Amino acid sequence: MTPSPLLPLDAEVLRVSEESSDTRTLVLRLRDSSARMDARPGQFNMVGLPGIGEAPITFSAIGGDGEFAHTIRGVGSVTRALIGVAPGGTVQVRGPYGSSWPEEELAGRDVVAVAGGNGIIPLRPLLQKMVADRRPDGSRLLVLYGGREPGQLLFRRDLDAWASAPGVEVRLTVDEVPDGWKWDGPRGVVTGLLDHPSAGHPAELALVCGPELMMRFAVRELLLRGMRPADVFVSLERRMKCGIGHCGHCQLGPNYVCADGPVFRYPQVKPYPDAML
Amino acid sequence: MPAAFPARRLAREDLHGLVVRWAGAREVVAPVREGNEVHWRPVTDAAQVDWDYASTMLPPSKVLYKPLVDVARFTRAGDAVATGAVEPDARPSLLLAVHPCDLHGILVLDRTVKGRRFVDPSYAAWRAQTLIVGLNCRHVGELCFCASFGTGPFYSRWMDQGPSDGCDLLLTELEGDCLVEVMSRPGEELLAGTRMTEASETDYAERDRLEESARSRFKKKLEIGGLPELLLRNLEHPVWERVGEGRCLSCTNCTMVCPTCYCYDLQDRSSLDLRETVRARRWDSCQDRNFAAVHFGNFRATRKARLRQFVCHKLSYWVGQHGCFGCVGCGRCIRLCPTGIDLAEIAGEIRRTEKAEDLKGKAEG
Amino acid sequence: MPTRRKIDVGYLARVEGETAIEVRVPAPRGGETVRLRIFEPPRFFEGFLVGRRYDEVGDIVSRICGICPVSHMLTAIRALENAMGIEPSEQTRRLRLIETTSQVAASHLVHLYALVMPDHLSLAGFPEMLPAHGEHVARLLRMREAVNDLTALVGGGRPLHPIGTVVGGFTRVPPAAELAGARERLIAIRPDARELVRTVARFQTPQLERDREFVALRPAERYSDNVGIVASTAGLAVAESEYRTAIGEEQVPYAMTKRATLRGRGAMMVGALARMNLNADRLSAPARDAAGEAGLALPDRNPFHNNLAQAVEVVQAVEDCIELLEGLSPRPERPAVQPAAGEGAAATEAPRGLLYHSYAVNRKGVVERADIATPTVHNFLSMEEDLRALVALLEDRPAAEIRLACEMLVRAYDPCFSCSVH
Amino acid sequence: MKKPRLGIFKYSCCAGCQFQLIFFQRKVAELLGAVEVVYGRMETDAGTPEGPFDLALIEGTITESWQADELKHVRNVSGFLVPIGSCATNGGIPAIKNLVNEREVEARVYRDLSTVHSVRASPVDHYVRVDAYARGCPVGEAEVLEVVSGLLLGRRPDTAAYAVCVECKMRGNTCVLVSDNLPCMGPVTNAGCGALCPSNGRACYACWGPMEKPNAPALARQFRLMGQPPDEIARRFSEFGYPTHEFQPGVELYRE
Ligand SMILES: Cc1cc2nc3c(=O)[nH]c(=O)nc-3n(C[C@H](O)[C@H](O)[C@H](O)COP(=O)(O)OP(=O)(O)OC[C@H]3O[C@@H](n4cnc5c(N)ncnc54)[C@H](O)[C@@H]3O)c2cc1C
Ligand code: SF4
Ligand code: SF4
Ligand code: SF4
Repeated sequence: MTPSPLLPLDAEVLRVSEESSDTRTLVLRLRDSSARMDARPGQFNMVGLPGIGEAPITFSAIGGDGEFAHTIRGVGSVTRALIGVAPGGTVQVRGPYGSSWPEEELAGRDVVAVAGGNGIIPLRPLLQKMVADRRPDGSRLLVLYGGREPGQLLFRRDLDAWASAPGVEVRLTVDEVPDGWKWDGPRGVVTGLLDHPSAGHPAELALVCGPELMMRFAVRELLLRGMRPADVFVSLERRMKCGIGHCGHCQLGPNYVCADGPVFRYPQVKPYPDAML
Repeated sequence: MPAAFPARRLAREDLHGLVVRWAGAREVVAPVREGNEVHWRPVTDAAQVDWDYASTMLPPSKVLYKPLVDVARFTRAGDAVATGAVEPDARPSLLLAVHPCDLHGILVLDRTVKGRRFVDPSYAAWRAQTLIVGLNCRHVGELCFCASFGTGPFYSRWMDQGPSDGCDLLLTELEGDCLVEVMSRPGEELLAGTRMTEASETDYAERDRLEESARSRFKKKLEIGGLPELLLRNLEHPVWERVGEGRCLSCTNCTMVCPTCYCYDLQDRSSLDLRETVRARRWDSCQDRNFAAVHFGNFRATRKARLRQFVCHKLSYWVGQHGCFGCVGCGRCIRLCPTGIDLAEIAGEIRRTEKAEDLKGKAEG
Repeated sequence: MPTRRKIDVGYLARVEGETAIEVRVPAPRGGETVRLRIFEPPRFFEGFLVGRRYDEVGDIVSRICGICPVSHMLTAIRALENAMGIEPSEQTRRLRLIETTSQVAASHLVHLYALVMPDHLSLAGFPEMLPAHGEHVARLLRMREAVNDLTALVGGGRPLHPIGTVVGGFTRVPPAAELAGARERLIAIRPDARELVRTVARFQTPQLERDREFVALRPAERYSDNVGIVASTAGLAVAESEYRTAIGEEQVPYAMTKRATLRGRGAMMVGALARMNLNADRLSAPARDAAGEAGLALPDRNPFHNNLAQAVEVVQAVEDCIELLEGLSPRPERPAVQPAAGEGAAATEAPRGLLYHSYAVNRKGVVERADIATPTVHNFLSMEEDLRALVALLEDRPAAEIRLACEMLVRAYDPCFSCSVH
Repeated sequence: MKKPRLGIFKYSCCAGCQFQLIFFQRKVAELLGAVEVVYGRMETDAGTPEGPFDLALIEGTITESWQADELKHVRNVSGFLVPIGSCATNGGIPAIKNLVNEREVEARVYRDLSTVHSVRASPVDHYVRVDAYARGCPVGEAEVLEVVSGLLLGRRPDTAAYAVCVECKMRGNTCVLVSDNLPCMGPVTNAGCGALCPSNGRACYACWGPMEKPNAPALARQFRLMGQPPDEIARRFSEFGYPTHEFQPGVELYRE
């Protein structure tokens, strides 16, 4: 008999940290020590709770020691329940699923990562790795990240650390600054950062993730600056029930976002309707 | 390639005897007329079978791809939750008198939920436990256009994709008798112990004549050459808006009755003491309003977008996705659409517009 | 000399619908000691049925009442059939009788267990019964499963607002095997029904003998049927088409329910006790046995004993259905209806008693006039008179006791205020 | 775990939904065991309508202004408020009267109208925010269980939000609209009943009320093509859910 691909595994919540008012990071480890969670940056798990359901959640950290993390924004039934689980508790995971960022293509190339809002989450493990590798080839990494307001920018400690690494530049922007917050950085949408003088060099490879409308403008801007469409990668969000290319919810043209994506080369998704890209 | 098993000629009465025998060993499911409709229902003898049916309401592929299937069980005891698998409830069955379009429907469904990296356990189990007896089709319905795809009216390989295990036996009704082509070893076993004569050249000739005659009776046609690209070029054609908003009810009947549609939803149901939870998959449809909704919006909030998804998936995207069309030309989505929306007609309209524009372009240029 | 007292129940619990009981002792000048202030909001069925077509009426009037929907549905359907000159088949009549009889049992069950029994267990309500009186609850659930499933099986799809019961017959008849299965399950609950009678017989109730006319249908032969003569213990006997010559109704200023009276004679009581007083000769042996064992001596004039009569009727209903289901193997029949202009009336026995519907339709079968009188409309005056008698009987007792007794008396009637203010 | 405090409120209706809760549905004991019935006049003498409630279930249409006032109060003292049944979710049968002049309807029933204070019949969400809908006429068993278990689990109830046709196909019924030419309301009606009517050989009459954003005019036009007279089409769209903007276009199209 075929084993069911929809059966989840139990994962223990080791630590929980608050990232913003509605977003928390859960550091997890599979309870079954013989099982492995070998994920690549950009991939995702179906994370869930019995009785509540499952949601696709990307990896925000992938440790070599069997620990992995999911950073989750509570927007609905499943995500709100997940961020309510305390350390010691259990969540259920299936995965890893989907495509990953093009790690093999990064070597020796200048990379720009453009993230909006929670779109920084799937980029984090990759950026972590790229910074740790210190880009020995001298290539540059530019991280552009925008959020609605300063309190919504995730992973500020990481961003600060990355900014001080050689060959890495991090630029942040917010739409608005509520009373009581200090902010000397630029304001406005993240695509505005592409206009910034220090972002002036043409990147060779772009990694884009965020709300789809933001991605649309970012991709346009990058192409206007002369990037080849095939060098632009986007990570898409769609409704997903199974995560394994069966339930059909995530389909975009001939693509299953869960199986062929979520990370796509831009030309793979460009021709199809019902996307904001 | 020579057939692995010889074809036979079988008298009608002997076929009836076979059905009774098969029904003794496994559940035989066949087209049965109920009022104005034909349904797949268990039968115990051949007289219950509607051998002359044109089409059934649900396709036989959806006898195998069940509407509601439990996929996991969770049992809570204190803080601990035990996760349990659900064994598929498949039993030995036999689908009898399946028309070629529907045989292809099963083959297409195989590709989507069985032939990929992950396998749907329930479908795979039913598929494995079910023998299939095909029936070449002599009843060309008003809305049938399988000939356009090569998926009917008689069964043969299609776009290099049809493996020979589309069915185990293939029947053709000849004058009085029946030609039985044996497609597999289980098929051969189904015939064991039956008095039959080996089929002759004349039998084959008669079969070919019947096929020709059926083929010539199709009224409905869909030109498939360049179809996937044609639709991609016309994603903003006015037909989507006109038909989608004007006639589509979002009732999802088109997808529910389509032999190749596979979409499902997952839902958790818990007992009131919260001890037991069952997670089940349930047929879902791209025509449903909430199908493509996420927390920041709905990718297909309009009927126009949803209708376009259905038609373009079947006639365009599917080719890139699974290497074949998602439509086998059975005509069900047209017949069972309460307002008669016709995907072939939509494609035809788009082609006509392009041709007219081409002509206009040529005349002007 | 009793002091001036005001004993009100603001919103009577554990009855169907919304009503208040106002007790003034002695009576205010120009008023009465007791009034049933029925504040259930009117829905105007008789008003908006005008303009609806005959094939919707059953589904619409079913929503007059959530506990006797089948009665409303079938009474309306029969009235429309009378209006349009349609004769249902013998098979349809038999199936309909099973449908109403199973619903009578269901209605009595929910009333006796959920609405009445808590009073006798000194509990506030039905949810409170669950932990301590699991045995009663289990018996209720067993019985209701068998009778509700039967109503659904015959009526179509669900016991509450079934969907297969239409003018002319049924959209689908149940397979013989399922009917046989339902019969087996009724046989299995016979002991439960009998035990219910014993339980109700133990209820302590005031001795309130009331000399009053009881009205019920007198069927041609059975204890109960969907057709019969409107009869009374004082010799009334009119055909359903003549109902309005015998019974009138009037609006009262303090209640949305209209109050029916026997023309020239005054109050009447309808319901289980009335049926039993009139048709005791037709009871089945097990029902007669149960009544005897419970000490129900017929005719009985204590309105509180309506509950005991209901319990005995559960036994009767189970026996009736078992008999009606015996060997039943309905053939498929599709109702074919040709609308025609006309007027028609029908009276049936709902669980709570006599129910009357009458319609005038035009040639397209569209309703032009509707007239509906429910059991609680018939009982309204009787309830008030009984309450007055009860208050007089208990005059010297503490207010709390009088209040509880009044509540219990109203509950004994099993009034349905939603129904009555249709 | 503390049991959620439940309040049950009845407005203009047949009380069938409450009977569903305490009598007809198969999980009566489980349901009453999972909650504390703090207020419910048909169930118990105890308790007051003052609340607070974790869950308030509302049955009935709002047809008098005191009901709207009380409803607003209930909203204020309740965590979750869920209308149960067609009367409360879409106006149901009592809302048929909205089609006709109010006084005219009333005068057909009562001679003295001085004690009648009826207003336009409206569903609960016309007056207050609701957290979910438990549809049906009577309210569906599965709907009730899903609303309560969803609340216990702290998630939004996952009740059916699609056309009756989905369930009809899942049951493998003959489509009475297509095959038998009956004016079936299934394509515009919210599922949950399990396609009861088509399963029993009749056309759905929309007792569960409209689904979200149905294409009522398209179905009404189809009925016309199928030979239904205009007044009959208007009636079909006004039996359940006339006050809703979902079904009004179906009525307006063919109302003389
Ligand atoms: C590949 C991928 C990776 C992702 N990674 C992450 C990640 O790392 N972190 C993260 O936080 N998110 C991530 N997401 C997004 C995340 O999956 C969604 O936020 C999540 O699925 C929402 O599920 P839910 O059950 O919490 O919300 P739902 O309950 O489904 O609700 C979502 C929203 O829709 C509304 N809604 C849904 N259904 C209804 C209805 N019937 N009626 C009314 N309103 C309704 C809700 O109110 C809410 O606003 C990812 C998505 C994808 C596809
Ligand atoms: S069957 Fe017809 S009306 Fe229904 S969703 Fe499909 S195309 Fe639309
Ligand atoms: S019978 Fe009605 S509910 Fe069923 S599929 Fe046809 S139109 Fe839809
Ligand atoms: S099919 Fe329609 S009318 Fe019939 S029960 Fe279901 S929702 Fe009600």
